[in-house]
Amino acid sequence: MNEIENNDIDEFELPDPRLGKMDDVSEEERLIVDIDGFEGPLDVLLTLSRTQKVDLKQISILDLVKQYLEFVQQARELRLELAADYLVMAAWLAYLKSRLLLPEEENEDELSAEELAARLTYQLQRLGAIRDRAAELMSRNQMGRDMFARGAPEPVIVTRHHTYELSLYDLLKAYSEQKTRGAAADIRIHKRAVYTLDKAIERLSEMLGLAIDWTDLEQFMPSDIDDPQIIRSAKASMFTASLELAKNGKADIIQKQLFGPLFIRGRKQENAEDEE
Amino acid sequence: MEVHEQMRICEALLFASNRPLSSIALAEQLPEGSDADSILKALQEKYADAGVNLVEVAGKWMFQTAFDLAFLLRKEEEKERKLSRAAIETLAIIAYHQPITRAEIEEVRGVGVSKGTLDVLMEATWIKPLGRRRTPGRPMTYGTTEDFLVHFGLNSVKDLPGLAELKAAGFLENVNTSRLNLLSDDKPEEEQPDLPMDDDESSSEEQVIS
Amino acid sequence: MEVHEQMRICEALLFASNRPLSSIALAEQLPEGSDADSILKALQEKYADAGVNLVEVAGKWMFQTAFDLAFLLRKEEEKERKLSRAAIETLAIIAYHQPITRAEIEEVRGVGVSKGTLDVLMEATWIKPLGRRRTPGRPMTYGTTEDFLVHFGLNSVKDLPGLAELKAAGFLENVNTSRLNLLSDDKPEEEQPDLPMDDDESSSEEQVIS
Repeated sequence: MNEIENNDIDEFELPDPRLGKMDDVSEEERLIVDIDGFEGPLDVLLTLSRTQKVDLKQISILDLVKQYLEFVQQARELRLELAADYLVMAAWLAYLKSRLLLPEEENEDELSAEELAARLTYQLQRLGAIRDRAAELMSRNQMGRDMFARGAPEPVIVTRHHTYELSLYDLLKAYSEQKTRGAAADIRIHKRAVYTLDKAIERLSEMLGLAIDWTDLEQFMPSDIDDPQIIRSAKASMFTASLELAKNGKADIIQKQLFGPLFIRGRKQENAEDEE
Repeated sequence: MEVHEQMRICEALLFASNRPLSSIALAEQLPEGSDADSILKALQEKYADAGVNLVEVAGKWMFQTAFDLAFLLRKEEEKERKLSRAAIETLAIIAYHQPITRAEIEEVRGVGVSKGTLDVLMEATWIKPLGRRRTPGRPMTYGTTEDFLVHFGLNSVKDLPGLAELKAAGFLENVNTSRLNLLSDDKPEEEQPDLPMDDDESSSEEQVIS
Repeated sequence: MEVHEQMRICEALLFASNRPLSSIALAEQLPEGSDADSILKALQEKYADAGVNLVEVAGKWMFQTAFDLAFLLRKEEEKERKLSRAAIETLAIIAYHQPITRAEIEEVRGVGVSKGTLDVLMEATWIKPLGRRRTPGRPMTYGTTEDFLVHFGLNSVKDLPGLAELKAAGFLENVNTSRLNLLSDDKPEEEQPDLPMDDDESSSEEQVIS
């Protein structure tokens, strides 16, 4: 009958979810279904036990289970969205109820129905106790409500002086290390063995005056050196010198084939003068 | 230095601060050999009947207005913090159980703790993280702050109302979160397998000192 | 209401207020017919000898730390700090080469010297500007202070061990000291050709005296 009535209620006209009245229980036993106001299934159970004025120490778990299941049933009838944990609790309580009603089976690995009930009772009592303490705490004198601290505290002005810890040893060590590093960084670049361009030009100019015809550049290479590094350097310098002389109009260069020998010949003095 | 002058120094320092000061900190400002505690007692007596009182709170000392004059001042600043029921309950659980993890708070309340709840309490500077539990997952633990003690006029968390009764009833024993719901059939003796909790006592001690 | 109670009220209001209060504002909180001014005078007298005084500022009243105790609220804190490696090295170079310009320090170190490094050494009162070099750009020269000597227990910067002594003491491992160009005593003349330095000797002397 309840069911029919409730279904007739237009959901949108529900002024308040507190409509779920249990008409078959007395006024003080009536649980107001206010799912929003509850803080989870334990809270519902605790509230139920308190509205029923059940002493949790002697709580009749079966009564509590029955009421919780009714509460959940009602909430569903009102089509209130019940969070999953309410339903899990309902399932667990239904299981507990059946365990309590059925003769206990001997099972070493499982908690007995009594132990399960005791565990639930413990949790409810613990929550109830902490809730009482919370109320007590909030009823204490509170700063900013019942007592006030200095409104205009005078701040302590802290002036920080920095002292630096450094020993003479640290100082000398730093200096020495710096010096060591400085010495290591003092790189001496060894004079590289080179046959300078100036030298090459000088040599080439001199020798070109002696050679009248085309002459292989190789012929002008200094013969008094045997350091391969200097030979390489001399080759490069002699080649550059030949280019330099050709550029200045003092020599002609000819190469007949790719990678072939370079032939060089001094220009006639008159030619040079003509050009001027 | 005579006692009167030492009292003046403590008076000035305590008046200038809106936070409690430890007798050790005060002693530092007094001449060597001064008995800061007796000076503070004398000062407390001097102000016992005044509009401001010297109170011992959070293990330290501070001046605050007399309780009976609160009605005058409430008009001045009407900004009482309105905490949700969830926040108040969570605060109480943290205060009595600290250090406690979020999962344990949820276990006691039988419902999830929204992040906002801890945030509100943290913003009010009433709770603070106390470090991570040395258990798998290394969950963060929470505890109350000095501000919490000052706000509620407590000298230490040991002075929380009804603490002894809760302890005697076994309600402050380690909260078991090893099972996710009541359906688990763990034997009770197996309920606390892996929680080498930081010692409750020592953490209370810490708070008093800090 | 007796005077004592009225005094308590004013006391609490003034204590908790975050700004000075006028006698009119205080009178509003007192029973009708109360003489706020005389209450304030009585309160002022009560606190005349205390660590805090009731003072009238711009026609309003407030509690204030007694003038003779104001020093309590000014704390000097000594904070120990560590010098950076760059700072230690710079200090050592200045000590050995003073007077020396920043550019010269950079040359010796082979890396730039930030102004912050010199500032830190200046703040530590270990170095000071010694005046400007009479060269283009007139760069500032730096040298060590008396505090520096006191800190390191030296009579004079000349007491700093020379290179040979550093080597003998094992500071300069694997370094050919003859190649180091640092100390005045073994500094080859031509290495500082273009630095018309203020006379090294005289500045050290000055430092001992100053």
